[in-house]
Amino acid sequence: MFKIKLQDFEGPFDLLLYFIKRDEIDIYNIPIANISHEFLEYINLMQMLDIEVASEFILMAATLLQIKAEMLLRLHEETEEQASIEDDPRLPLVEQLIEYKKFKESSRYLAHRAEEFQNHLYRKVFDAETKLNENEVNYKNASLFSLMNAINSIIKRRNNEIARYHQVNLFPISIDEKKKEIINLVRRKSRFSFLHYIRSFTKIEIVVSFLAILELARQNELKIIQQNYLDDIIIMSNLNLN
Amino acid sequence: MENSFFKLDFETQKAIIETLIFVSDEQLTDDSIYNIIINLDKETTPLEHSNSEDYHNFLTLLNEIIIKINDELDKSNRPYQIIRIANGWQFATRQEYGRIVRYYYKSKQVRRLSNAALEILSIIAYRQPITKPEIELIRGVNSSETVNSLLEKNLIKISGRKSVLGRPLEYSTTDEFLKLFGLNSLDELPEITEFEELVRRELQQDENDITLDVSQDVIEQVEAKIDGLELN
Amino acid sequence: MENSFFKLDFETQKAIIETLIFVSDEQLTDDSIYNIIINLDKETTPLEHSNSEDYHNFLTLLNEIIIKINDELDKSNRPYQIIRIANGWQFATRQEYGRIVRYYYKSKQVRRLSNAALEILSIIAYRQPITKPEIELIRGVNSSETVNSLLEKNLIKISGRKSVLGRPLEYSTTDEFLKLFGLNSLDELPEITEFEELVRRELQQDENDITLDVSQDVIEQVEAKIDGLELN
Repeated sequence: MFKIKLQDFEGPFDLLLYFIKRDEIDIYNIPIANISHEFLEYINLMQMLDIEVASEFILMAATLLQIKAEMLLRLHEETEEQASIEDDPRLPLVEQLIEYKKFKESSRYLAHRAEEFQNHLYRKVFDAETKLNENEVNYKNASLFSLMNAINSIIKRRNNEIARYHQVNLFPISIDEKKKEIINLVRRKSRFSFLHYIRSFTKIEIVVSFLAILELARQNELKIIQQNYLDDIIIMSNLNLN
Repeated sequence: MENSFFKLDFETQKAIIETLIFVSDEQLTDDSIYNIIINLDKETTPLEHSNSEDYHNFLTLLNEIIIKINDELDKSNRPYQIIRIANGWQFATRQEYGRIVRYYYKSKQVRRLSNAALEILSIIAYRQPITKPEIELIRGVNSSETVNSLLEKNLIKISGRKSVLGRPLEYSTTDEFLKLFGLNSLDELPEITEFEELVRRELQQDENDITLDVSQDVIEQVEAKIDGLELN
Repeated sequence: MENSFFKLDFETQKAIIETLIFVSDEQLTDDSIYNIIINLDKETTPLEHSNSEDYHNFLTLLNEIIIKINDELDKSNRPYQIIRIANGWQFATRQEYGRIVRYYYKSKQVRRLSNAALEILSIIAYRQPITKPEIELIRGVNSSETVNSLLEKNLIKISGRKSVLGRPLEYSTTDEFLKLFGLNSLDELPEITEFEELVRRELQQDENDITLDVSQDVIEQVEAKIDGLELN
C-alpha cells in the first residue's frame, strides 16, 4: 500500500479551528451540523488520498456526531425555551478548543522570539587546552550516549543525502519542496489557479502539489478558495490576514 | 572582604571576569562566577554564601564590570558582547553579525522547530512539570514522537514522575530552551491569560446571542449520515 | 575578485572574519574561511583554488584582518586574542590569564568534545584501524583538523599504514579513550546495525549503483491509485 503520513499535519483541533476561523464562526455558537459534515468530508478526502487517518480524527468525528445527537434531543425537549449556556453540549469541546488555541498562540509567540534571537550566536571553540595537562582533563560529554548520538547524527545526515538522491528517480519533487515552490509563487503572484498550475504536471506531482497546498492552508501560510464543489481552486496570499 | 579578588584593581578584576565568561562554553551564573573567584584563593568550596554581605557586594561589582566590558566591546566595534541568558552570562554575537555569518554558513541551517514542537514546548513551558498524557489531552493528538525529539534536542528534560497510577514521567523545560528563545528565566514569558484573551477576542463573534443551529432538514441529513457511517 | 565579500569595506570584512572564528566549533583554516566566503555567491564548492590569484589575494587580506583584530583586542585590553593553532585560527586567552583559565577548567570540568570530535571518535572506535580518507567518506566532510586535535588529546593514535596506494596512515583509539568513556574494552561498545549498514554502503566502492528501494510493482500501484483518483 501507498500510505502517506503527513508530517506535522496536526490534530483534529487544528482542523476544527481552521473551519471556525475560515467561516468566521463564533466559537460559542458552532454550527455543529455543518462542521461535522465538513469534518467527515475531510476524513473521506484523507482516505481517498491514502493519507493515514489518525485515530484522533475518528474519535473527534464520533464526538461531533454525539454532540449533534444531544443537540437534536434538546431540540425536541425544549423547543420553546431558550437554551442555557451551561448545559450546551458543545461547551466541553469549545473549552478544549480554546485551551488548545491558547497554547497555539503562545507557540507562535515563541517562534517569533526564536526568530528574533537566532542571530545571537555563541562562541564555540576556545584554546585553553594547550595550557593544560591533558591527563587532568575530564570531558563532561564523554559518555557512551554522546558517542551514540554522534553516530546517529552521521547516519541521519548521510541518509538525508542519499534519500535526496533516491527521490530524484521516483518523485521529482517532495511535499516540502513543493511547499516552498508554492509559497514563492504566492508571494510573486499573490493568487493563482490550481488547474492552471498543474496543467503540465505528472499525476504524482499533482497529488504532491495538492497535499502541499492543503498543508500550507492548514498552517495559515495561504488561503484557498473554491466557489463550488469541483470548481477550480484559487490559491491566494494570506498576508492580509496577519 | 578577605578575599584577595576584592583587593585587586578594577582592570584586573575585569580581565578575570571577562576571561571566565569568554572561556566558558555555557552561560555562567552569578553563583558559579562567585564560587570560582572565592576558590581562586582557597581550596575549599564555599557554600551558603548567597546571603552573605560579600556575595551581595560581589553582585554589585560583577554588574558594574559587565557593563564596563560591554561598553568597551561596543566602543572597539567587536561583533560580540556579553548577554544575560538563562540566568547567566555568556558571550554571543551581536544580532547584525550573527545574521551575516548565518548567511555565510549556508550548510549550517538553524534548526527550525515544527509547529507541533513549538506547541508542545509552550504547553510544557507554562504547565511544567507535565506528563505526556496531559500534553496530549490539550493538543488532542498523539505527541510521543515530538516529545522524544525535544528530549533529544535537550529543549526539555524528564524532571520526575507524577504520583498517580502508572507513575508517568513528568517533563520540564531546560536552560537550552531558555537560550533558544532568548529568555533569562521562565518569568519573562507573557502570562498565558494574555493569549487566552487574544483567542476569545478572535474566536468569539457575539457573546450574547447563543442559539441552537439544528433545523429539521439538517436533522434528516444527519440521520442519513449516521446511517451511512455505520455501514463503513 | 568577483566575490562580493571583497567589495565590502574593511570594517565589515573584519567583523565577519572575527564572527566566523568566534562561532566556529573547530579551529578555522584559511581554506575553510575562504570556502565559507566564496560560497556566499556561488552554489558550488570551489576546488583546486589554492593556486588561484583570488585565493592568494584572500590570504593577504585575511592576514591583514587578523593582525588588525589582534591589535584592537590588545589596545582595548581584552584578555584574549586570535592565535594560529593546528593550521587554523581560533580564540585563546593571553598567557597571563592562563592560571584563571586552568583553575576554571579544573573546578568546573566543563570541557566538551566538539560534535565533530565525537563523530570521528565513534567512527574510529567502531571501524579501527581506519584511514582519514575512509573517515571522511563516512562523515562526508573534511576531518583533518579534528583528527589532529584528537591525536593531540591522546584519544586516538596512529596504529599503522594501510597497504593500498599511497599507504595512508591508519588510526585507532587509545587507552585514554577507553578510560574517558568508562569502557574496559572496545567489546563493550553497543552494537549499531544501522551504522554498519551505512559504513558498508559508503566503503564498498564497487557498488556504485544505488538501487531504488521502490520496486516496479509499487510504482504501478501508485499509478493505479492516481488513476482511480481522477475518476472521482
